[in-house]
Amino acid sequence: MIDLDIPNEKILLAAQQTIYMVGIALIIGTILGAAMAVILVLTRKGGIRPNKIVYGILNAVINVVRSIPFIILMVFIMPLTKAIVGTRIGTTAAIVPLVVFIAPYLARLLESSLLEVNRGIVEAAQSMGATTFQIIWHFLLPESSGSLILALTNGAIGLLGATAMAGAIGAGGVGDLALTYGYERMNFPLMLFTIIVLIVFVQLIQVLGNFLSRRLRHK
Amino acid sequence: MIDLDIPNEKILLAAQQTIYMVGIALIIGTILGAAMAVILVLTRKGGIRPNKIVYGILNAVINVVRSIPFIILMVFIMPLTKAIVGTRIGTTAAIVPLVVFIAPYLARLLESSLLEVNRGIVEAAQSMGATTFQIIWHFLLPESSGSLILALTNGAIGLLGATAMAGAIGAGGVGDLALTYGYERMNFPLMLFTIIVLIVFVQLIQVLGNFLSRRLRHK
Amino acid sequence: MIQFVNVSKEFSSSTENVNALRGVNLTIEKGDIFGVIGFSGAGKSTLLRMVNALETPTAGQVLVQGKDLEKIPPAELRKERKKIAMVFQQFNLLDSRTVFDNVAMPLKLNHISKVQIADRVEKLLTFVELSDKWDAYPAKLSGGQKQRVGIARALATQPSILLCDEPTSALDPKTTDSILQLLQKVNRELGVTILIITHQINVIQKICNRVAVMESGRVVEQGTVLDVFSHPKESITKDFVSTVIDDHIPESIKKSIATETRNSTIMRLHFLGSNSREALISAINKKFDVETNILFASVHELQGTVLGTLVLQLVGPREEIAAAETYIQKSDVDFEEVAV
Amino acid sequence: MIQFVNVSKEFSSSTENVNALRGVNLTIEKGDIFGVIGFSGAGKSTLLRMVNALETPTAGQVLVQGKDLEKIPPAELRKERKKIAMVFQQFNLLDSRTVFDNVAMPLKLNHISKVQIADRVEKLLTFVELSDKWDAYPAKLSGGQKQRVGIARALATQPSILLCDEPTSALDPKTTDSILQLLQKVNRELGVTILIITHQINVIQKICNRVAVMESGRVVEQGTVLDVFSHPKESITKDFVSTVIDDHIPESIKKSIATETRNSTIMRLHFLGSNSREALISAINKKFDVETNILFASVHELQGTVLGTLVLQLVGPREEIAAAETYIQKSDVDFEEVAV
Amino acid sequence: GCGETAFSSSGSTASTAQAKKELKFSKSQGPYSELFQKGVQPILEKKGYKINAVDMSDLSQADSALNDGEVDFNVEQHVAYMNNFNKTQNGHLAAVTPIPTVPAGIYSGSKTALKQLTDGSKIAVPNDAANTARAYVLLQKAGWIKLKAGIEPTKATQEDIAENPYHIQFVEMKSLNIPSVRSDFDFIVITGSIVYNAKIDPSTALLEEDILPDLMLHLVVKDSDENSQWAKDIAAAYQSDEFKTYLDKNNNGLWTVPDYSKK
Ligand SMILES: Nc1ncnc2c1ncn2[C@@H]1O[C@H](COP(=O)(O)OP(=O)(O)OP(=O)(O)O)[C@@H](O)[C@H]1O
Ligand SMILES: Nc1ncnc2c1ncn2[C@@H]1O[C@H](COP(=O)(O)OP(=O)(O)OP(=O)(O)O)[C@@H](O)[C@H]1O
Ligand SMILES: [Mg+2]
Ligand SMILES: [Mg+2]
Repeated sequence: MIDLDIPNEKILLAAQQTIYMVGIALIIGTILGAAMAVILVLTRKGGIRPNKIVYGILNAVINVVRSIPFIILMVFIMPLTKAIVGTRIGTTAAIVPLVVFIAPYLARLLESSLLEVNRGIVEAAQSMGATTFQIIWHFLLPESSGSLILALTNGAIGLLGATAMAGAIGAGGVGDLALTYGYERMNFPLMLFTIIVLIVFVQLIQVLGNFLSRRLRHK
Repeated sequence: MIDLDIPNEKILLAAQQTIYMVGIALIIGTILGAAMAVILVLTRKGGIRPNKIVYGILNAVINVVRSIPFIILMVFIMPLTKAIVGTRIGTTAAIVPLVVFIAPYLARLLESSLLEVNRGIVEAAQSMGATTFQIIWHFLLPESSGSLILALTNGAIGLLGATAMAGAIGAGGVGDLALTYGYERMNFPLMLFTIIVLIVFVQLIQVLGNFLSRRLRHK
Repeated sequence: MIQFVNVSKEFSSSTENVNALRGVNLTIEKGDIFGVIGFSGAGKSTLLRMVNALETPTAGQVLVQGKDLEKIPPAELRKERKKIAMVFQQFNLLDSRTVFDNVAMPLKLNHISKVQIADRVEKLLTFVELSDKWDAYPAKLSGGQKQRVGIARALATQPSILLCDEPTSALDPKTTDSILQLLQKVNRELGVTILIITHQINVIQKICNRVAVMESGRVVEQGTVLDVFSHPKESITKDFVSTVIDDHIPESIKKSIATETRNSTIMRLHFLGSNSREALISAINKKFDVETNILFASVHELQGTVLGTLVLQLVGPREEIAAAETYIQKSDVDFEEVAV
Repeated sequence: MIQFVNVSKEFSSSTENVNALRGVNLTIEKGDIFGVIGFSGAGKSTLLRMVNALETPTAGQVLVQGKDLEKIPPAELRKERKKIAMVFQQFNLLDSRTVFDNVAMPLKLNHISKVQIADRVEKLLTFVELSDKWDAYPAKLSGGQKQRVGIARALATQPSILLCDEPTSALDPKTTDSILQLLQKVNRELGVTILIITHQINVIQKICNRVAVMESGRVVEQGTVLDVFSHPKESITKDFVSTVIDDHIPESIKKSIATETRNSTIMRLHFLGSNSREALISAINKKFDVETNILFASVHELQGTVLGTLVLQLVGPREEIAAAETYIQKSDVDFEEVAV
Repeated sequence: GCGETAFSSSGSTASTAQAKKELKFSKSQGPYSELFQKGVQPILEKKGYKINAVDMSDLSQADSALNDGEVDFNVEQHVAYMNNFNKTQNGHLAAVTPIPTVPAGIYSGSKTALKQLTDGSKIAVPNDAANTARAYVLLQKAGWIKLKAGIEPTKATQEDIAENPYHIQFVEMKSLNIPSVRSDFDFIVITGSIVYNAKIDPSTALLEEDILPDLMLHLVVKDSDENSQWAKDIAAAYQSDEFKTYLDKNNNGLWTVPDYSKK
């Protein structure tokens, strides 16, 4: 095998770190992102519970967060990170900015998916006396599930990309390995190898996403 | 006014550079991304022209490109950049990696939008003897236009984020200003100011996107 | 009881305004099977959708059991809506759920236990003859099968008001009949008030007790089915009634009448109720020297009352025909001479 | 000419297989208006969708003008499809296009000039009475309006074959009639072959010349409308025919018959063609000492031929009734005694 | 499973100053951390220290972490940078001792000698905060530009250029990327870590900077730790003969050594 100039355990650890960060941040980010998406869809003009103020604020907050380059975002929310995980460096600490980064992004993707649900479905739900929560849970989410899964797939891949930058706060991970030990040290074999690892990750995520979305799409 | 410690012309220039990069890369990226999305949708299992090989290759290529951190991507495709724009550095040169970055990303978003089009619409098109191109142009694209616009909005914002990193090859732009002159030099007033500029950009893009998508959505 | 008080609905867009309803006044009593007919675009669906507040009037009031659904708080609106089931014109099934789950949905929303849901859904699916399709997704169903799922779903919760927007448009006559019988059954046995939009007048004829006729957003005629069908006043109502209680003389008969050289008169008789049975034609034949040809005949039963139409040609000497006419006049049967 | 040769279609999924068509043989001649009826889920839509290869058979062949659309290259398939227009059961309109653009779409695909398109679309929209809705989007249309847009779109290109999947299910009878007249007109004047699925047997009655009856994926009966309607063989066909050519004695009449104490017989007479006009009842009344009560009557016109049904009650002495029966028998009218 | 042990919690060992033997430093890619790990760390380990490295690719983040006590020291910055950090972010960092530093240099792009400079030449300049000023000062040394009088040499920017007689075009970009696009420029200015990472022979430099004291890299700790035993031990390790020997063996023209090593 090619000598990558760095111990195998380091690569293994990086892979674990990446999976850990992407996994946790995706779960939390999905919950927050979905909540925001749902609120956007509910409160928008013509939505189920139109509310200009809530919509306007949330819309703006999402835009603000999405405007800030990730590296600066990491710095901005350091106090928050510290408050939540007790430290501002390391893999666990990276999850906070990753969540803050991915949640609004997912919110936009999920919002778009939810908007594709036929109005008739919502009317059916309303005619059954469904609560707003039930409309979301039993109608909007399942009906757009195929598209939601693709959005999450997209989010997971975007998250994987962001973890590379989380190396700035000592989070490690394969992307950081590619960037620092590969790219910065101009260690091309390592860079290639780590990118291949990333490709495998992306491919796995996408295949899984496509598969699930196809299964959930019954049109 | 607060002293930003950097001449106004520099900020203006950065804004111009950002608009230039995002604009051109978005246009080219949209064309390429849409083409890829259409090919994915056509050739997928159960699509209008199923073709495992084409689908498989394109799907993999998109995944590969999306796996590579943007900063590394910029370096990887430098030969391509040189071949296309004659130089590997500067604002115009940055457009090449930006396109390579955004096109597969948009491809995924647009693919997801196109998949939401009702099968009956495609059948109507087929029953009229529409060519594959006509099906795409007159049926798939218009029917998903609301969702497509949201995808492009998302893409444009993602692109804006990526331009920040394009400073690495001397492309300039507001994001780079925020990162290098604001963040790295710890010039907080400048950082804040540039971020506000970015927020304004994002807000404008989003408002425009929401408006257009709402207008195009006739469900 | 559902009351429409001066209800108007205007859909406005940047380019134009559509007056879907214009000052509708209508009362649907508890236990009614109330039919609404009218041309396409007359405002029927809009009217129906106001009963569960899917549409709100731009003027006037809709009162459901005395409540203005537009004015009550959301929680109460939901409670009221649970008592009002709806069969949608476009079905509005969940593509992501199986037939079973679609029908089970309203029960699930009511927190019924799984066992009870399974039991009830199974019964409903058996009834709409879809028990073999319980785990199919809507995309794999035929048009009529989808419609039947929609009907089963609406019946799942045993509502007190059932709104049906063309519930049998995609169904064959036999399935239509069985659905109508079911509707009649729930109406009789559970006292469910049913509001039904339909273009198939035989649907109205078979199960409705009252009917409203709509034209361009207005209710132009309403009353018991028997009244409206036997004595339609508005020309639109006559048009509608004539499509089912057809009293047009077939073309081919008209042609052969034209070849008749003897003296003759053509008249249209309307029988209502038991007098359809009276041996009027027998009597004419026996009493007068005329030959009676039945050019056209139809008998319909509306709400247990028979409504008959007969187009007769009387052939014979002028005086005899006149005498026969006088006889008919006395016999309490509506009649009119018709020109061919 | 459209030929189905031994066509079967099996939809298979992981959980189960649905045999939507089972060995269908059918020939639709050029110029036919061919009706297909059958219960919901019988396979009608599947059959229709094979004519323009939206569905392909799992066994057998579908030949359209001698060509197996499954076998020809894509370019040729498109050319053939342009000659075959379709009205979809679920309309399948483009939500993102106005009514005008929806109807214009097939013309646009054929590269017709804008001026001609505008002209033609305007005519079509006027015809389907939607000229005031030309710039509305489908979401703002009523069910029937959507269906009319679908019909206008199908007629836009003057196809040589027109496939209609329940084209009038959402329409009121009057609009239905005008659409049917248009279909008849394009059939007569332009020789368009029309294949029409419908549950409304009066649609078949009014415009079809031939009909096929489907049950569980099979064509169980086919022939001219007159044959099939006047002499239905299969029980399903009888069921269908009876829903339109109803010869059931209304319940209320049955009840009042039960109170008749005199000697009487009830018989059902079938008239076909001109003999419906014969003054049979007149003659009976005059020749025999019986009283004739018309319990039920209906007259239908099928393809220009009159089909009449009469349920008569003869009241009188046993011998007289017997004599009257013999007389009827001689008069070449089908009849049967019925028990009530 | 993964996570906690290897790369997060740090605080526990930090407080007890007298006994502190376990140290954590933020590491970045390049020669400085490597020099520390190869040349200095072994000396400290012999003294009973246990050194943990945390990869932190961003210096500003690394300083924040240091300032917060999440790590104990770093060896990645010059005093000018540190002072700026202290000033703008209320930092309490202190420079303990200078350490060997790699000088920035002008290297050839498409031109191979300084005298080939022509009007309108294109020169790559690092865009990172720590190094842009160095580059302009170096270009001034070459006599190609003149900076405004009285400008602080550690803070010079493009705007501080008073005279640019050759109308040189400066392209500020990520210094890491400069080597790979060398031929797009006439000349490039890169700092030592880039020279090191790109495996450029430092002897091919056309002109090297005179490292100002403020631009000499330093061992940096939190000011409260400045007088701690461990900080002194690290400084001592840098200044030890053992380290000098190591450096002499591995210098190959890269390092500019602080005065203490110049004996
Ligand atoms: N894509 C499909 N996958 C699986 N089963 C299908 C599919 N399409 C139709 N079917 C099944 O095939 C059978 C015939 O369907 P088809 O749509 O032809 O019926 P139909 O006669 O048109 O009924 P309707 O009058 O209700 O429209 C039905 O049982 C239906 O559930
Ligand atoms: N959301 C809407 N926006 C604008 N116009 C609408 C909207 N919904 C309905 N309309 C218009 O209001 C009128 C009445 O529509 P409605 O759906 O009530 O008719 P309908 O009587 O149910 O017709 P059909 O029998 O064809 O279903 C129509 O002209 C229709 O185009
Ligand atoms: Mg309607
Ligand atoms: Mg069908």
